[in-house]
Amino acid sequence: MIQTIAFYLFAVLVIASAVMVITARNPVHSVLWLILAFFNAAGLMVLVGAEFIAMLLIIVYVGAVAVLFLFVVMMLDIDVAAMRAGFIKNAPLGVVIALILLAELVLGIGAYRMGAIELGTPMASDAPAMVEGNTNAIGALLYTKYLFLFEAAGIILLVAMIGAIVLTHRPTRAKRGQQDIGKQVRRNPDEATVMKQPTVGQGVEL
Amino acid sequence: MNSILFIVFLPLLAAVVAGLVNKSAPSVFAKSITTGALFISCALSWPIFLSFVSGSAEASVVPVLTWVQSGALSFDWALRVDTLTAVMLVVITTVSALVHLYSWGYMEEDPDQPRFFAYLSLFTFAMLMLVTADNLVQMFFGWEGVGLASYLLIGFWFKKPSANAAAIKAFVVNRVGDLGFMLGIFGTFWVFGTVSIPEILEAAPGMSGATIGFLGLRVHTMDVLCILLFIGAMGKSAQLGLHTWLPDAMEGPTPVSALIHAATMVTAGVFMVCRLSPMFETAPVALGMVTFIGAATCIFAATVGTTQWDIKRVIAYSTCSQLGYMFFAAGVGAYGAAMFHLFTHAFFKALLFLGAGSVIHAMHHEQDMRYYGNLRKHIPLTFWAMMAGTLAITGVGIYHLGAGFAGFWSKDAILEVAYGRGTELGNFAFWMGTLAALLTSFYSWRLMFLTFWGKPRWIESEHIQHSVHKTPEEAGEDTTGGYHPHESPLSMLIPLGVLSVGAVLAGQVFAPTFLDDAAFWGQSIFYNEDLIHRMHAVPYLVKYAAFIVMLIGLFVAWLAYIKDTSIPGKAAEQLGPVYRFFYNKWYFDELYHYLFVVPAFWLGRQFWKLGDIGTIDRFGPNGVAWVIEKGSVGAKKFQTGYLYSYALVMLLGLVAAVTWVLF
Amino acid sequence: MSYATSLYLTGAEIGLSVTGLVLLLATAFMGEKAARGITIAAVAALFGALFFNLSLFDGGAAGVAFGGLFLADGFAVFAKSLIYLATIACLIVAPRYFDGRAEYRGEYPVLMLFNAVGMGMMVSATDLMTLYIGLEMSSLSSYVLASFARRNEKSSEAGLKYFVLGGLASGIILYGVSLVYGFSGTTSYDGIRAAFTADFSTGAMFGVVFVLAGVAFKIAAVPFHMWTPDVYEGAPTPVTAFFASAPKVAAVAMLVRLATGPFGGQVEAWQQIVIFAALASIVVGALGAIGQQNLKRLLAYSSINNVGFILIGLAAAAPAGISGVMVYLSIYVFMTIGSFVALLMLRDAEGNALATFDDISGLSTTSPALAWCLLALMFSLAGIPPLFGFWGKFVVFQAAVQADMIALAAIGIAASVIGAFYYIKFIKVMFFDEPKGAAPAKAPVSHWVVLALCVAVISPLGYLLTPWLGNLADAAAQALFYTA
Amino acid sequence: MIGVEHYIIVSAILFVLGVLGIFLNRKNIIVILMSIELILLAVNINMVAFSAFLGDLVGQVFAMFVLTVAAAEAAIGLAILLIYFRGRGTIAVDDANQMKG
Amino acid sequence: MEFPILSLMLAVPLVAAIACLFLNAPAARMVALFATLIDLALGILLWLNYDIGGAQWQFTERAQLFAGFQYALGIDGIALMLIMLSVFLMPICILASWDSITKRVGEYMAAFLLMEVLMIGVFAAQDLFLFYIFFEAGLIPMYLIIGVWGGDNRIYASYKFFLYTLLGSVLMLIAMLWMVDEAGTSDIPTLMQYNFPVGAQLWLWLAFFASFAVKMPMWPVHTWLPDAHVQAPTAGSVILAGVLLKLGGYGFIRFSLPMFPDASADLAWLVFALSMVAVIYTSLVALVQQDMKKLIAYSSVAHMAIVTVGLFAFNVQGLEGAMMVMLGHGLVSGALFLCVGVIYDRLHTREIARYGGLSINMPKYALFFLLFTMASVGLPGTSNFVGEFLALAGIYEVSTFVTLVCTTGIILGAAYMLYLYRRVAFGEQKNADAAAMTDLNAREWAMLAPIAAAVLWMGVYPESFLAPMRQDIAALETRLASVAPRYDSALDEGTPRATAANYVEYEGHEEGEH
Repeated sequence: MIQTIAFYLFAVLVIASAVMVITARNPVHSVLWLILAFFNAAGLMVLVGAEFIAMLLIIVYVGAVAVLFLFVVMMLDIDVAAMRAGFIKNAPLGVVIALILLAELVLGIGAYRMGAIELGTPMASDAPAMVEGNTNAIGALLYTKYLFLFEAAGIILLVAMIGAIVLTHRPTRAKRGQQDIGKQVRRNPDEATVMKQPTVGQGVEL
Repeated sequence: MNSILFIVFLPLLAAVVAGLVNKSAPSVFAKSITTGALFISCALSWPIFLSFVSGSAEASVVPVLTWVQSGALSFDWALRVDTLTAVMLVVITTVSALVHLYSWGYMEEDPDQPRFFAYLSLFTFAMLMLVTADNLVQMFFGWEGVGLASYLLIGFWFKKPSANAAAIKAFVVNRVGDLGFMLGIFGTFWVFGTVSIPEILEAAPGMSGATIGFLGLRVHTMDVLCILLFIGAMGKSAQLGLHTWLPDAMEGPTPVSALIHAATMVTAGVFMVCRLSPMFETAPVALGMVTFIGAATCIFAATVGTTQWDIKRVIAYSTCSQLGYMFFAAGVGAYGAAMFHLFTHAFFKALLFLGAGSVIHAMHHEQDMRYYGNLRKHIPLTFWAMMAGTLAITGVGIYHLGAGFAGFWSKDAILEVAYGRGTELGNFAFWMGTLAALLTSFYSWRLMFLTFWGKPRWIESEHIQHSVHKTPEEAGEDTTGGYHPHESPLSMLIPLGVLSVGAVLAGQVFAPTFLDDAAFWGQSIFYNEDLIHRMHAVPYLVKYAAFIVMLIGLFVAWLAYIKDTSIPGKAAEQLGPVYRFFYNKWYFDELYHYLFVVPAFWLGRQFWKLGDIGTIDRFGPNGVAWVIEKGSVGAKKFQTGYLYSYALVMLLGLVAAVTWVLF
Repeated sequence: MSYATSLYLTGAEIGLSVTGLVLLLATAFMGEKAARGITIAAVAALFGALFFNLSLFDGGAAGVAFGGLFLADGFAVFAKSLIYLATIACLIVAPRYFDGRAEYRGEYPVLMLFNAVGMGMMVSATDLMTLYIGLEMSSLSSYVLASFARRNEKSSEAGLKYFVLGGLASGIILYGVSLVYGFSGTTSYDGIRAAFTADFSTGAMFGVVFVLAGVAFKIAAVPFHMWTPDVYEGAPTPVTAFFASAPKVAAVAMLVRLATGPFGGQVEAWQQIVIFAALASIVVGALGAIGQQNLKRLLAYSSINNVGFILIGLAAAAPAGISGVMVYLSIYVFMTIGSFVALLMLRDAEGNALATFDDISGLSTTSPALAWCLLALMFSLAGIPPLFGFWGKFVVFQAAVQADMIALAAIGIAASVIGAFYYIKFIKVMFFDEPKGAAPAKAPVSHWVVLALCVAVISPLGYLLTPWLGNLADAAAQALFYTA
Repeated sequence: MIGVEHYIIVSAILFVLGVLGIFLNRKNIIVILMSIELILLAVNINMVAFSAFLGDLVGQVFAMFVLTVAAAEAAIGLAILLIYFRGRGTIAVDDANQMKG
Repeated sequence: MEFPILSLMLAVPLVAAIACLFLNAPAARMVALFATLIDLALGILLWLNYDIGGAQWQFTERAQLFAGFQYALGIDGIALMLIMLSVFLMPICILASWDSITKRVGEYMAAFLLMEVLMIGVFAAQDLFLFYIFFEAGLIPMYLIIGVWGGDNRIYASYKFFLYTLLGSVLMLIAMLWMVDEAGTSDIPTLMQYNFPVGAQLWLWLAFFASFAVKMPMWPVHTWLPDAHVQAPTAGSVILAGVLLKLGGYGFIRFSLPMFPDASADLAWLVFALSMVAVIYTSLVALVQQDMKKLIAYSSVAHMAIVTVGLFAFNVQGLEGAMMVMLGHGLVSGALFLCVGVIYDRLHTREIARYGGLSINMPKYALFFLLFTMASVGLPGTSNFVGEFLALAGIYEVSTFVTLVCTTGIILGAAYMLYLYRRVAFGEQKNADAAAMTDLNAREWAMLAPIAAAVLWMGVYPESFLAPMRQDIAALETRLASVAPRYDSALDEGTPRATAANYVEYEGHEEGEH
């Protein structure tokens, strides 16, 4: 019973915050709503016993991704007031189509037509017992069978890193007022000053 | 008999040599080579003819070359010589040789003489091919060949727009006939399985009861074939309906008119009907048509001939009319008579044309008879030649004396046989023929009187004005304008003389042979012995009918053009509509102009502008291009550049796919 | 299945990854000056991978690696060879493109290498998870590459659009994958195929559709093509050449494997969709291209158009069709790389790209060799014999006809005439029009070499390859249907 | 009792919201990036729910990879957004149409 | 393995074409002329060695290529004649372009030589797909020839030409694929004897028809032709009219008829209907043209309609006639375009009204022009007559109505051709510049004289041309015999009448004596 209540609480909240994400005028608010949505989704996952993923969701998404969003939003210094409000001109059409999709998904996949969903049968070999704890089990799978993909995922992160850097990193260029300490240190009075004896009425050639 | 090869191909050789050498040699070269070739041909032809007359020759075929073999349809180049061919050979080679000679004088001043002589020889070659044809296709070759030569010669003075128009008209109208001819050949081939004339003629009687499908109808086989072939003959022989080209063809030099448009080419139709006579004899309806068209043409052309002023046109309509005689003679079954008239007509009509040419030559290329008059004194030799011709054409002769000019023998025989045939159509033809004989006499004498009698009216002519550099006002009383017509040179007079002899004697000499001698014709035509007997058995009134109407015609002409020259004007006024109807050639040209020429050009323009450009291109390639262009503009607009619309399209696709699989 | 075997089978990927890492270090330490050397090293590595890969094929060592995550069969080898070749070509021409812009950096070849790794995983994937990882590895590096000319507003906009829509597509694929997983109980291809047999639930069907829709985005099939023109136009030209070739091969190969493998039991679920996408791609690609002035954009639409023909082969859902797809892809790679390299060479003396029709009008007089090469390429793209492009269309349509999809073939080939319209416009501009713009500057030898190679392949000489190519493609197709 | 269908529905709604977020938004691109995160979240919920109800851990492993990739995607997305902003000085969706047609 | 003369005929121009691309103008001209002359010589050799009445397919060469497709060449009499036509016209085309093409000569010559390769290839191909490749590839050089060296509106014309014909032929490819799939071979001789299901034949026939009708061109898909002709350079028009149009007819006789006899019989009405319209329609359109080339182009459409009716007559005469029309028209229309080219080179206009009275200053030219005009009109003794006569004779067996309508073409043909000739060669010399034009030079003589000779030869002794084809046509007729249409001109012999029509009985005595 409590599980049901919790489910509906999380479900309603996750949907509500998702709606807010896409409708909030201020992107900062959107990010915050997104964080809320993640939290609630994590809750949903906990409900079915996937605590590792739930935690990961919070750590990675909230801790990293959402913060990154927030950071960028603030860094970009967007003039929120100048943001154009409103929807695109084909919005009603889009909404209708989205709703059709939703209806099809719900009716097609959901159980309301057939009574109960018949999920596939997992292949025996691929389904380690879920007794020893979610985290352990995932770890066991991840570092054995999916090692290859795990490494590949690492490369994806590397690619993302390279990408982010190569795109945003601005090569340092000598700018006005930039110090070159070594040069300053090497400087000595002999080179720095020149003695001249200018005759009257004539300029100095430096 | 291999001389036939020389007869036929010498003119071709001469034509090619003369044509290719053209102006690179003095024109006398071309002239002599072509004329020489023709005289040789002529000299070789007469013995053949005479051997047939004497009955010593047999029909023969000289094969030359394979032409086409396509399945069952095969025809070769071959030269067939039989009586019918022999008759045509002498007519063609003789007239042609004389015309060549005549042209030496007539074309003296023309810069393009080699070309002219080459054309003339080419024509002769084609005509000879036509008459020696052993199969229908070779006949068609000659048929078209003479058409080409005719086209070239009519348009010889190609700077004259009227000459060009006439040339094209001649060719195209002939092509209408050729359409029939070709269809006839096709039909004949599919019925008989051959186009060889002897084989067809042999098999024809067996098909006399056959029926065949034509344009979805079920018709009598031989009738439809013969009618189709006859349409070809109509075109070439300028019969009513397809006659319009012949008068216009007078745009060509006069020797051409004499050779092609009087003596030879236009008689090809008659020749063809005679050649195929056994076939026509199986087709009563077709023969009825031949008779009717012949009779109708005969009277039609004669009516028009009475009103024309151009001397050559009068003779041209006369030709048309005389061809009508030949056709209805053939139509009633007297092929020998038709051929006989063809034979005599060749002499006297060529004579008339050449005589007219001589007059025109003398009158500084003025052709309008209104500006002639009193030429009898100035060009007496021409006058006498013309007189011989006129006597021949009007059929002067006394039955009971057994003497007459050429036309008397042949024309009277035709009228008699038409009467003797005894059918309604035969009678119709007889009456039309008799009436036409009256008119023939009238317009022939009218021509003579206007030209050779009366006062000179020369100064009215622009040609004469040019020559004497005077206007009628300056000339004053002297209606000659000081112009002195000169008799033609010898080269022109010799042919006139020779032909005069022919015009006078041809009938007298050859009548028994052509009309009564079944053995002479042999198998070359359908010889209807009984009909000839009935011809001879007609009442005397019929036999004298032609002579009587000739006298009436002569009298009326004398009355109108010698006695009281105001009569023609008054008559024209009194009979206004009829006169104009005749004068304007029954309005055939106008009718055809508005019926065919104008619509053809109009349709062509409509098809082009509205059809090709306006419809096919517009809705076809250009339309598709337009749709595609609109599509591409649409595709460009669709590609808005906005992220959300791209996403929307993706979603649309997704939803569509989901919906598709769901239902 | 020992790890050693697995490592051996994934040797190309591992080798490329390691090289990538090493080169990354090198570029980090040596800076921009080393970029050219790093490129050469990367090319060498790709060649190594190519040959290693081919050796797998020769040995017939089609084997499963990592417990069913990864398959090195004839099909994968074929596709990867193409991918590596295309990547090599795009790498060779890249440095000179960035010359004078000071934007070329060592990261470029590194990203290309990782991209190649990702693509290799895509085509070798026999598990949805491998597929996803490979796809993302390739996609993410592609996003970066698209916006590599970062000071160029168009480039960054291209990257942005590519990223957002790519992200959406990934989301769609993933959602589909999740459904497939849920309704089959497994992510392995074999398992899915086994599960998707008799009672095929609606949810599973949705999964299939979602996955295919997402993949359609990757191959730029209509209606998931909208990103293509913009991204192709905005991205630096060598990157565009790359996008139009290697990732397309990878995505098509992935699609083919998916469609015939895990979803092979449910042909009727996707066949109609593929047919629609094929025809729509042909028509929309052609229509879109007709209105273009910008050459890159035109080629982008042309690639959409070509995808349509590829999908016709897939729609046949038979070994012959798949073989046709592979042959088409091979020829397409040469045509498309040749075209883009030719575009790369179209630069005036100042280094500005000659990007529009106006710029290249009368090219046949100002630069005849280049114009003739482009002529051959365009006629080949239009599928006019005797150029080799015809062969691609031929095999594809042959497969469709053999599968009794005559209406599809007829409509498809008729629509190809629309496509011919803009290809011949290209030729018209070069050959029939008078020169307006500046003559292109002398192009570097490396470009010429790549172009000449491509033109040689798509010329009638290419037919000499057909026996070899046909056998390879047949073998590749057979591999798919054998495992299935 | 909460069945898998409940989770599926929640995830479907989230997915659709994410999609809506992408194309309804004309304000700024960051929200679009967040919408993508929402879609991935929906996928993850699906994965985890299926995994749990199937009693099969693969789904959770998959979800982990999705998470990883999502993080990488966010990084690259934001990087691209940054350079876009540097070039244009705006992140309004409406302005991102230099290329079209 | 006998000497691969066909391959050699393909190789010579191909090599020369490649060489021309790299040569300067004078050298390219010489190379092109030399190569085409070699090919002509090879062609004559081919003809001389052709064994009339021997095997149906001679000079066969076969090499397996891949996937069941083969490099298969070989000719029968029909192909031989068309190859002869191609190799005969090519040197003339090169000569025609000698002076008039001044820009990018090497590329031009290469395009032409390539054309020659493809034309010979089309006629010699024995493999369905090899045929298609040659057939389709011809678009490329022709597109360039029209587009690069064409007239003012060349872009439109080249597009139209290219896309129209491409659309026509792609559907044929699908049909070919199906056929090969069905019959299991792409070997043309085998396919010619293969009996496709009657139901499928209809579609296959239509697909092939789409291609050949456009190529032919038949009404209403003919509109590309006038544009292409008008804009193409002279030699381009010559090749287009002389050989490329023949591909359609060749296609019908090689594919549609023997491979789909039932469908051909079923759809013959369609061919007849379109052809009848074409004869009347395009002839009338030709009548009102102001542009010489356009006029001749429209006349080509009308002439080609005779070819199609002849082909679908299903009898020997029709088929042989159609072939002869194709050969004759190839020569004559080519020659007419050359005639136009001769004066176009001098005055740079094709407008009829700008000329006039050319007989005066160019008598030799006028003579040639006259000869070709007459040949076009179908005057007996020239090439076109034999063909038209046979074709129309053939169709008479099937339908008198069709014959009647199509035969009107000879009237209309005479009208528009003579009208053209009159306006160009006859009449007054209206324009000083036209009057000042010089007569034919030696090069132009060399172009026109051989064609003139061939035209006359074909008209007088067509046996040379019919004989090689006879056996093949007979084989085709045998193949078609079972489906030949019922004749509307069927004969019912009936009972002959006993007497002649003008039979009279002479009963009495003679009343008069002559």
